[in-house]
Amino acid sequence: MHCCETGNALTMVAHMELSNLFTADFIYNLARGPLVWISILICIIGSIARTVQLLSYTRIKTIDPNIDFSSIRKKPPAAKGGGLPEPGLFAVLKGTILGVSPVTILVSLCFHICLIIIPFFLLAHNLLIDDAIGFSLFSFSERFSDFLTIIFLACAAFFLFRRIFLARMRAISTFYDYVVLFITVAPFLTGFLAYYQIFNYKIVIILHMLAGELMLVAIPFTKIFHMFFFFIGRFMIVNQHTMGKGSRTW
Amino acid sequence: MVKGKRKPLEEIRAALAPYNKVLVTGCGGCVSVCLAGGQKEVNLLMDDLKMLFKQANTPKHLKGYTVERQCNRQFLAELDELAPQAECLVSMACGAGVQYLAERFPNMPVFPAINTIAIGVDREIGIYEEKCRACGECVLAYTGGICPVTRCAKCLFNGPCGGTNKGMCEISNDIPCAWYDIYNRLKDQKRLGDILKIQTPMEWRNQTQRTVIQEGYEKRYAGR
Amino acid sequence: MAMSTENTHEFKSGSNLEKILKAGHFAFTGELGPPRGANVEHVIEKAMPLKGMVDMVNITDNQTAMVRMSSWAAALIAIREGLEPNYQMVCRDRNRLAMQADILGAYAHGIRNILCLSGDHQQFGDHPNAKGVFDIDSIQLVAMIKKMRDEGKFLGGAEIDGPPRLFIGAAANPFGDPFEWRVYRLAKKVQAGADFIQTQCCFNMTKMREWIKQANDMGLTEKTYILVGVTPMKSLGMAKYMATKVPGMDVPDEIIKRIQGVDKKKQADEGITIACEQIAEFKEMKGIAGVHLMAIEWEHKVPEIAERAGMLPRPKV
Amino acid sequence: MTEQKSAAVDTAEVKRMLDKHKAKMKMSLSLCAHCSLCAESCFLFNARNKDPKYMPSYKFINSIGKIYKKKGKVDKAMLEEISVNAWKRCVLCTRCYCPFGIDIPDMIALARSICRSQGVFPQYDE
Repeated sequence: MHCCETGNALTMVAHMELSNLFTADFIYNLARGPLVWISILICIIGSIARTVQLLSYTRIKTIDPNIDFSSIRKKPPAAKGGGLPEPGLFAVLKGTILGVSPVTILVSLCFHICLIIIPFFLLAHNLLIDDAIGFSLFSFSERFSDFLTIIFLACAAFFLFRRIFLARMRAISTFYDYVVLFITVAPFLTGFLAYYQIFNYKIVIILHMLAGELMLVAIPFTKIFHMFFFFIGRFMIVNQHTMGKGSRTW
Repeated sequence: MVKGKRKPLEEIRAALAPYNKVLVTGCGGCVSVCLAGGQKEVNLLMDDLKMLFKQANTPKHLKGYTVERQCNRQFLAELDELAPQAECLVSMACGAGVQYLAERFPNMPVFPAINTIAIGVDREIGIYEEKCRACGECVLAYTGGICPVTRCAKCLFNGPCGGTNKGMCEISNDIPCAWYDIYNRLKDQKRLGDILKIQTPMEWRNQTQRTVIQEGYEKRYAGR
Repeated sequence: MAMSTENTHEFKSGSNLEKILKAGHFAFTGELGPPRGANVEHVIEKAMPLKGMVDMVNITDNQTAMVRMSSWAAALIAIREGLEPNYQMVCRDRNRLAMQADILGAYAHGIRNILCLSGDHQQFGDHPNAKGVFDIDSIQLVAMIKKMRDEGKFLGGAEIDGPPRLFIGAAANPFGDPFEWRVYRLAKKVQAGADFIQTQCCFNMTKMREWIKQANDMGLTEKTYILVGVTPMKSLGMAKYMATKVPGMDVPDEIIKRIQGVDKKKQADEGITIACEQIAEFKEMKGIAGVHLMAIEWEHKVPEIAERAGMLPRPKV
Repeated sequence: MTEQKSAAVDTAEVKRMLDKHKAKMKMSLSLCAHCSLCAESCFLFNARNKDPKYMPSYKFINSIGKIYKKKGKVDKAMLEEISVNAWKRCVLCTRCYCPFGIDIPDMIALARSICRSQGVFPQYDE
């Protein structure tokens, strides 16, 4: 079905006259039609390819066969046990990254949750998806989506300020980091402006679509790929801080 | 950290005599800090050996490579390519490093170039002093932070023997008596009560090989 | 060494020394170093002059970390020759398993006294690079034997089939430093279960008096029998050697001066005189239960010293 | 190899070492979000008054990251500079935390190996 739609759009492009090529209408149609499909395809295929590539760099991890686990189980390895009470939840949290940088982690959590759910459950998007494929996900109320977007933008602002004002962030920040942040935030910012019809709606909505498509294309090929790498790096590849039993190694 | 001292050159030379291609592996960890087995010492040892073999008219192909720590599998992996090219390996790591290296290349002869001396401290630049024998059952709490296992020649747990000699150990006038020091330190801290109690026989825990699994990692290795 | 059942209940061990001390007699013990070889004649030769002169003879255990005939073996010869041995055991050469095994064996063969020592460091001896065991220390050894005897249990906790009933001794050195700690170390040994104490060779009477006073004040002399070590100087050379070369030994200048003051031929005699004077004082001193005579390589002089010190005849109990 | 003592850097050798570990290194460098959440997990960072130069990410970006960026074409001075980040600011305790599981110590160890191969390493008796 994708191919079919894309095919039609391309035929449409082919039959257009050159003079029309750079008008707003043309770009609008292009961004609304073929570019959406192209960028989604690039995003999916690119992400799969990069995931496969990443996994191909790793291999199944084997535990050192020379460890005698039976002997370890039989006797206490070091001195006698202390019998301390189990540490409370607060004490456990204190040692984790959530305890060390709670604000950053919570903001980051909100940021990423909003980033994922807003586009999928936005009413306007779902109407378009329904138009295109005759099926759509459930939608949030417009007010709720609006609220989430504000939260998202606030989180993004927090990140931006952090990068600008924190010495430790400045020490490792490059222009690229700002670009990535911009690519991520742009669709939401333009979408927000478009919803409230601030500035020229037509231009803003075109920018919104282009920004969204740019982000989709960017996902597999920029640092934004960390959204996949996170799960591979923390759950599959074994390291000091693996969550669960990592089974692969570099 | 672990303290070591290089073996006599003659001993190393004799061990290498039958081999033509030798890889001298250094360790960037503890033995590097105590100037016994780091990259610099690898270079020195190779220079010395080269000269010896040249003099004896038996030149050999010597290569040196220093890894960050020979007690770590990840760092040892760096030798995977280089090691099989040699006929034998010389390890300038502590005993732990030598064994781990030998375990990684089980078909290769591995010779130690270091005598592992102690777990110790940097008393002065170039002066290292043993401080711990890793007995596995630390008693420092009641001995004023002075280890009777390491410092007392007779490993006494209940006070100085009859041989104390003006605060020195009976085995040498140059060695301070551990218990004399323990007594004085606890006296100053008004904690003599700690050594008035009879300390029951030590439960030695260094008589079998010991392995530690960090609590946080127990789950990861559970069921193996 | 056959005991009646009543006796074994009345006494901890029923050894001659224990009976003498319990009866309130002033004890007099001697010392015998086993030979560096299997020469039994040599042991007998050394044992002969001690017979009837002392209540008990210490059989040293690889003294000064030199290999000698094992202490228990020489002790058995001593029993055969009519002496009561005091089996010395050092912590240097055995771990807790070997110690308990030897204790059982020694008791089975009629040894009734044991002296628990840390032992001279192996570095002094003829095998300086031997691995010193020092699994447990002398105080822990005392406690271990007490547990074996009184609770009938090994150190590890298992029941003993026939516990060894030994009279447990420990050493004390009132002259080692820190001096103020020495009485506390004695207290620890008493607490651990030492029935009797034999001290290091005493030359410094001032320190000895002070130490005994402290022990009396702490009530230790009521809980244990203290036998003071006395060594007669054979010569000026020996006095000087003891003063400078032997760790933990305290030889005051006046002793050296006294020996220096007499003719060379009479130095040995002067040494014995000093020893006898000391013994005379100890006899009167509160808290001292006897004297341990360490006539180093001078066993044949023991009868003369015993006679001159007024120690004869030895009481029969 | 270590026997080399000349002042010039064998860039071909550096390139070879880089290529050997390229996959992991490239992934780690390109996916580091520069989030600085690793900072507090470094005891040296905490001990050095939270100086950003002791941050694990800073150390790995400014050691192996630099060499990688130059595709191995580094000179002695640059390796000396890198050795500060790789040795003096890191003890390779391997306790650092990365939310993405980037193996920072391994990256720094690789930088050290490259420095070592060119005769740049800490002299503990100086």
